[in-house]
Amino acid sequence: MEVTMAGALNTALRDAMRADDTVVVYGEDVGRLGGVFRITDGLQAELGVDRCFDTPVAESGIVGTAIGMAMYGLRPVVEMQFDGFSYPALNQIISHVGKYRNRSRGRVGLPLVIRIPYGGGIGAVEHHSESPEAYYAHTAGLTVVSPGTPADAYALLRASIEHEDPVIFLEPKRRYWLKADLELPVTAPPIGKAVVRRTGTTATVIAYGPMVTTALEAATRAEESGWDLEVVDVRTLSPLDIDTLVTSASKTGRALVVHEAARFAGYGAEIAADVSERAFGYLAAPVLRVTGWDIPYPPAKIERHFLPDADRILDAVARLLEY
Amino acid sequence: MEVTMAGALNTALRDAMRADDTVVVYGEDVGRLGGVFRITDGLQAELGVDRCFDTPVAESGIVGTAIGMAMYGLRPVVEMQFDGFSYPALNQIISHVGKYRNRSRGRVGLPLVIRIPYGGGIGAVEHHSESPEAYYAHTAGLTVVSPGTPADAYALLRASIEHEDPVIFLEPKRRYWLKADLELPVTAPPIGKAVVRRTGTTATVIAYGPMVTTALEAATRAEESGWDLEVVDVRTLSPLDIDTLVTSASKTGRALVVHEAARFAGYGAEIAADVSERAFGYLAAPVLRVTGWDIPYPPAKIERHFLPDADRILDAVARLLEY
Amino acid sequence: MTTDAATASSGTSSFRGLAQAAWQDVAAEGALGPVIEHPVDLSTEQLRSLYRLMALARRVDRQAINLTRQGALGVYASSMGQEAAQVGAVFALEKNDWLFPSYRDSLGTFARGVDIVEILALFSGSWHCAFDPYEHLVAPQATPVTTQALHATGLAMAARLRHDPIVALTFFGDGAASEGDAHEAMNMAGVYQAPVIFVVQNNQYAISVPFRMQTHTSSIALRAAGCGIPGIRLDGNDVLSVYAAVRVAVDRARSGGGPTLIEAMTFRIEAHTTADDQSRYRTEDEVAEGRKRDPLERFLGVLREGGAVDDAYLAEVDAEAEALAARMRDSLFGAPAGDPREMFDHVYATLTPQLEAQRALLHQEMQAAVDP
Amino acid sequence: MTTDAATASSGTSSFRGLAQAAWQDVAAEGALGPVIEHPVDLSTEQLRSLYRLMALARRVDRQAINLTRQGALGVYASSMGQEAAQVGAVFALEKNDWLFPSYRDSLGTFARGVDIVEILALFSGSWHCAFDPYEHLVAPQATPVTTQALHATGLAMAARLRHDPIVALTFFGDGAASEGDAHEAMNMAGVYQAPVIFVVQNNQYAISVPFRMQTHTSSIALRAAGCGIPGIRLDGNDVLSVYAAVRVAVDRARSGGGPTLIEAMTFRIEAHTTADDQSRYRTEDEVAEGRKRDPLERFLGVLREGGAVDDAYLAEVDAEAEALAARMRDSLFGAPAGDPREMFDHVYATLTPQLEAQRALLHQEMQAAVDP
Ligand SMILES: Cc1ncc(C[n+]2csc(CCOP(=O)(O)OP(=O)(O)O)c2C)c(N)n1
Ligand SMILES: Cc1ncc(C[n+]2csc(CCOP(=O)(O)OP(=O)(O)O)c2C)c(N)n1
Ligand SMILES: [Mg+2]
Ligand SMILES: [Mg+2]
Repeated sequence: MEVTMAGALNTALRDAMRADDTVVVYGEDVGRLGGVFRITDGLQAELGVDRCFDTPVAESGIVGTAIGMAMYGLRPVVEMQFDGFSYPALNQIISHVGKYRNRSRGRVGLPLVIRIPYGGGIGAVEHHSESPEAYYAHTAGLTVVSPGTPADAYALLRASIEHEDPVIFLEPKRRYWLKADLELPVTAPPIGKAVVRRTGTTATVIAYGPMVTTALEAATRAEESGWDLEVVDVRTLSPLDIDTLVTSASKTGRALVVHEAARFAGYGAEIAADVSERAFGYLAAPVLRVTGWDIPYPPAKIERHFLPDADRILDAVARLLEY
Repeated sequence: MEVTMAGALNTALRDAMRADDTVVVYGEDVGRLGGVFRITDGLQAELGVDRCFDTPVAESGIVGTAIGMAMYGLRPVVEMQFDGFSYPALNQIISHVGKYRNRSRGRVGLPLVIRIPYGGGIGAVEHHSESPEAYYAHTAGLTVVSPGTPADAYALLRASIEHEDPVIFLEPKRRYWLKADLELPVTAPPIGKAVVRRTGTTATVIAYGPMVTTALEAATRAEESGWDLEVVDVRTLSPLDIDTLVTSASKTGRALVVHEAARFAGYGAEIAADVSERAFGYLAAPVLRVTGWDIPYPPAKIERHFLPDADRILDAVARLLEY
Repeated sequence: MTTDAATASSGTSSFRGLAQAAWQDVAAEGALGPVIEHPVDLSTEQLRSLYRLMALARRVDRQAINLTRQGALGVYASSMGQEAAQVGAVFALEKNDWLFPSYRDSLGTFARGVDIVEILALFSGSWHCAFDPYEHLVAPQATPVTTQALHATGLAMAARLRHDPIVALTFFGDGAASEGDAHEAMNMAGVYQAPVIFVVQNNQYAISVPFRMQTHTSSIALRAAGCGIPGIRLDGNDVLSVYAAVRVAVDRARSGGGPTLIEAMTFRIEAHTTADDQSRYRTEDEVAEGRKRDPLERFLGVLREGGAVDDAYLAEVDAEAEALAARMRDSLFGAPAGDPREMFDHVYATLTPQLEAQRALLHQEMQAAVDP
Repeated sequence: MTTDAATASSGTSSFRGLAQAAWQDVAAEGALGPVIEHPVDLSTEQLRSLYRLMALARRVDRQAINLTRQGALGVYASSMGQEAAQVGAVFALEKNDWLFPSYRDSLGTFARGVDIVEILALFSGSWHCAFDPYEHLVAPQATPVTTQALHATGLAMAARLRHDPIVALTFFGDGAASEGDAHEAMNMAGVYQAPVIFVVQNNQYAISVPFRMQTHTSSIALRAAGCGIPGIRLDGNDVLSVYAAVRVAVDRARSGGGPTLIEAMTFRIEAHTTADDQSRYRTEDEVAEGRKRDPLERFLGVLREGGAVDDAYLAEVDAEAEALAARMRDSLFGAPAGDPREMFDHVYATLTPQLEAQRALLHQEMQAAVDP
């Protein structure tokens, strides 16, 4: 049946809560309203206010209390209403969420999930279209996941909730309405595995989250130019499945990484740097980065000129082929 | 005369406050105590409590109020007591400090400086040895500076205070006692310029902040092995003077970047990725990264096994030469 | 070794010194005083302009909602029902004072004299903040809740350091008051006796979350005591009380008396934004109840009773309101997006080499788009 | 359009409805009640063990300072003068309750039963937290101030959700109370009626910053009213008052009555840490004054008066304290650093391929170091 990414996420939460009564969902407006994107729709009605509840407007408080809940033995799944509003929680995330297991010599793990709708393309006002993945990916102790398809949205969220370590779960909000023909529950490769979405020979396009769709679109259009692109979906930003990326890049000899976030010191730099190092000698061209510009996210009316699209990807492929 | 980096910073603040009465210094314990590292020692006594004052323990409050002060027309220079305690201010820094000029269509610039003693090697407890530069460097709108020498400490801090845009000023705390023979005031290349500290031909070592000293030490030791290393001091992490780095790397054909911060999605990834792209064809080996491990900063007794040292750099040089 | 203490409490020592403790309890009830009446010293002229601003604000708000339905705006956060709180507070400011509004406070920003079309750029998506903050001394409307309270505090601290007799007023909501920044702002304002006024519009909701689930306290104004600053709680739908109380706070701040926290009890009549579906979390009856306390109707009633306005004046205001609404429609409909390349121009005071290069890339992309 | 309002206040409307405002003022004085006496129900046995813990804590603290001077510890944050606040509060907890201490609360952690040598690993730099938090239900001592208050609140929320009759107690300081997290924790605890007790040790200083410069309020306890939770202010150097008040709060929380904020007025006799030079910000006289209110001396005095202890018992405690001090010296002096490779082992539940590779690199470096 047809499932949207939003529907898959909602079902994943419901199934996880039914399967394990230690799973607790909370955040701003996730209860009665079902979340501003309705990802938690119906959970409070079905599982009760003790399992899914609203919070005051206090992100540090939401994440900080989730740490205590996880210490107690629950599996909190909290929502940051938008990417830009996860920043007030950064101190709790960097100073504690990522460090607690290590600090306590392995005795206190924190099985919690922080869900963050992220990225642009929905015509929102400032602070509602941020791509903060680099901040999280650079923070040791965190597991950072971002699904690019409805199936992965379900499978990876279920896996994240069952994960023994804290997961930053980045939901590509502009793809919430992306549809797929699925029967839920669906399984998928585990956290920590990248997946080749399309095999090809001309060049490797590495993407994640919202850009997976864009990369596949570019690959389809590339055929007109006689280019056969391989598309790799990163899925887990940290820990990164570098081997799958290097294997693909070594095979095609050309690779680029695409993301919405600003380029400078962005997540793509890690992929470009590590692939360049490990595939050195197999690369006919440098690893290129196709990204948003090094500026604050622009106003809605001009955001499409910020966001990487198939054209920008294909321009980069053309440059890859000039080497 | 002999000047320590701490002394140079203290003199820079004093000279800036004397030269411009809109410069205001505040933060936790910066007044009567003169700061836990004494960088603000004597400023309150000389310039008065209206020019240098203590704050409550509230980093978001310190940075948030600095924004308002800068809007008013002052030039606040605030101190985050330690790297790990700059995180509560991240929301104000990412959501406002970096975005205000752009948000207001260029009408409201924020000439403020956020001083952060950073990095390890001083035997401190947890949260006092963080290297957060990647978080700041990835944030558009910020200017990120880190001196590696007493002379730069003075000149770059003066330049940062005079800068029209907000500056994250990262002070390598383990080098506070690093000495140099100087007459203050001293001038130096402006913000945005990297500097070649040592010319060489074997390979390029790119460093900043605390690692500049370590890189130079490695270069000296490298002579024993007959290696002639070129050492480039980045000085300004953002905006980065990539040309100077690419020129050096293209010349030597081999380059590595060194920093204390964790490697994964760290600042070194940007340098490695961009140098790999721009110097492609001139590089005999991939750009290597010599960094801290991808773990939370370890306890004091074993921190030396985390921190990059001359040995780790020389191992990497040897690997560079194997290609 | 701690358990025995908790259990057996037998054989308590007979010696008084070993059987006695002492402490002070905090009695919240004690803190909130009775409702006290205060005189208002507005001339008929002023009362009329106060009404005029509220009436224009109401029309502007309705028009913004319509323009959103018609697609001229992407989204809009209505202040319907909060006109008294926003306009009344702003009315107490002097020309050189500063206002730090949030996304909710378009009407307060309008009352400050900022052009409504420029205000709505935030919601049309043409630019984050289109007006010049230095022209009317109004900061960009903040989206991350409560963050602006610290900016207002900082600006007020600066004014005090420079012996400049101005004040800063900031608006935030009952939900925003739960953020740590609210506490840090009020506490620092108290420490430095900064001339800043915190006006909390308690409109009973934070999107879908009702006030009683936002905090366990009966009044946000009580937080003033925790920071050692004056606190006031009032009917935010009574524009004269809002004006008069804010005026007291403004005068106190200006004369070196420091900050004040004012909780204005009001009600958000419309949905949180045009994108919100309030039927999911509150009944029409509840909203209907709220409408009954309409601050504009209420003020108009008193003005009529007091003979401060006549039909001629009201007709004048109506006409002005309609003209304003028409201008909004004309200016915001199909307003062209600005030049996308401008997105690079204000990141730094001077364009960096990186941004210059990226700007050129975007330029190429745009060229390629017109003639592929 | 706003200025005319501010200026000319002539010709005020004569109509009452247009010349009248009304509001409620917050009267901080009203909130803080009088000092009231309460009975304490401790048996002589319990009084003795309370004293014993305080006396041992005092010795442990002094020894830790010495060990720092001698280099066995890198730094230490002394609690000298705060034994009553820390030990008295912990004494009111049951076995299954949780404690969330800060770097300052080594003595409270010790009173909870955690081995002092393991506690001091934090300061010797052998590991961030060496003790098992689940053994005595004590969280690692938090270094970023106030962050632990939210962890305690979350754990208490979880206990309430699971109908588990336990409570969480967290300590933080007068400076820490200025952080936004303090407000978010107390407000959320109120909303969910979480069984958590916030014990603020107001020791008058945040490193060099005196309480009067930390906030403009006379009492942090007043913040309880702002979150709608019970608040208590007491003499933190009177161990019986600390114990009894915390006990009241613990019992209330355990029976579903929600959180309590307790401000324990005390004094930090030593410097902020062994690395701090307090002569830069306070006089010896001030510290001498503080010493006079020594909580241990004071309690001992009452115990003697009440005949609850005799010289034999005191000698016993002294001996135990000396033995403890000796064990600290023996265990902490030249304690070997652990295996550096362990730094990789607890980052994730299972070692990632990346970390395995990096662990191998470190292993090589260490091998090369022993035989280059
Ligand atoms: C820091 C932050 N967190 C979350 C949000 C998302 N958000 C927008 S409005 C809102 C509710 C705010 O309620 P309140 O403060 O009462 O203001 P109101 O909308 O009622 O005027 C929330 C949670 C935000 N804008 N900023
Ligand atoms: C978030 C954070 N900011 C700053 C610091 C640095 N710091 C350590 S102790 C301290 C003062 C805390 O004072 P208080 O809360 O009164 O506790 P006390 O030390 O007096 O027990 C500061 C500012 C910190 N540890 N955490
Ligand atoms: Mg509200
Ligand atoms: Mg203190």
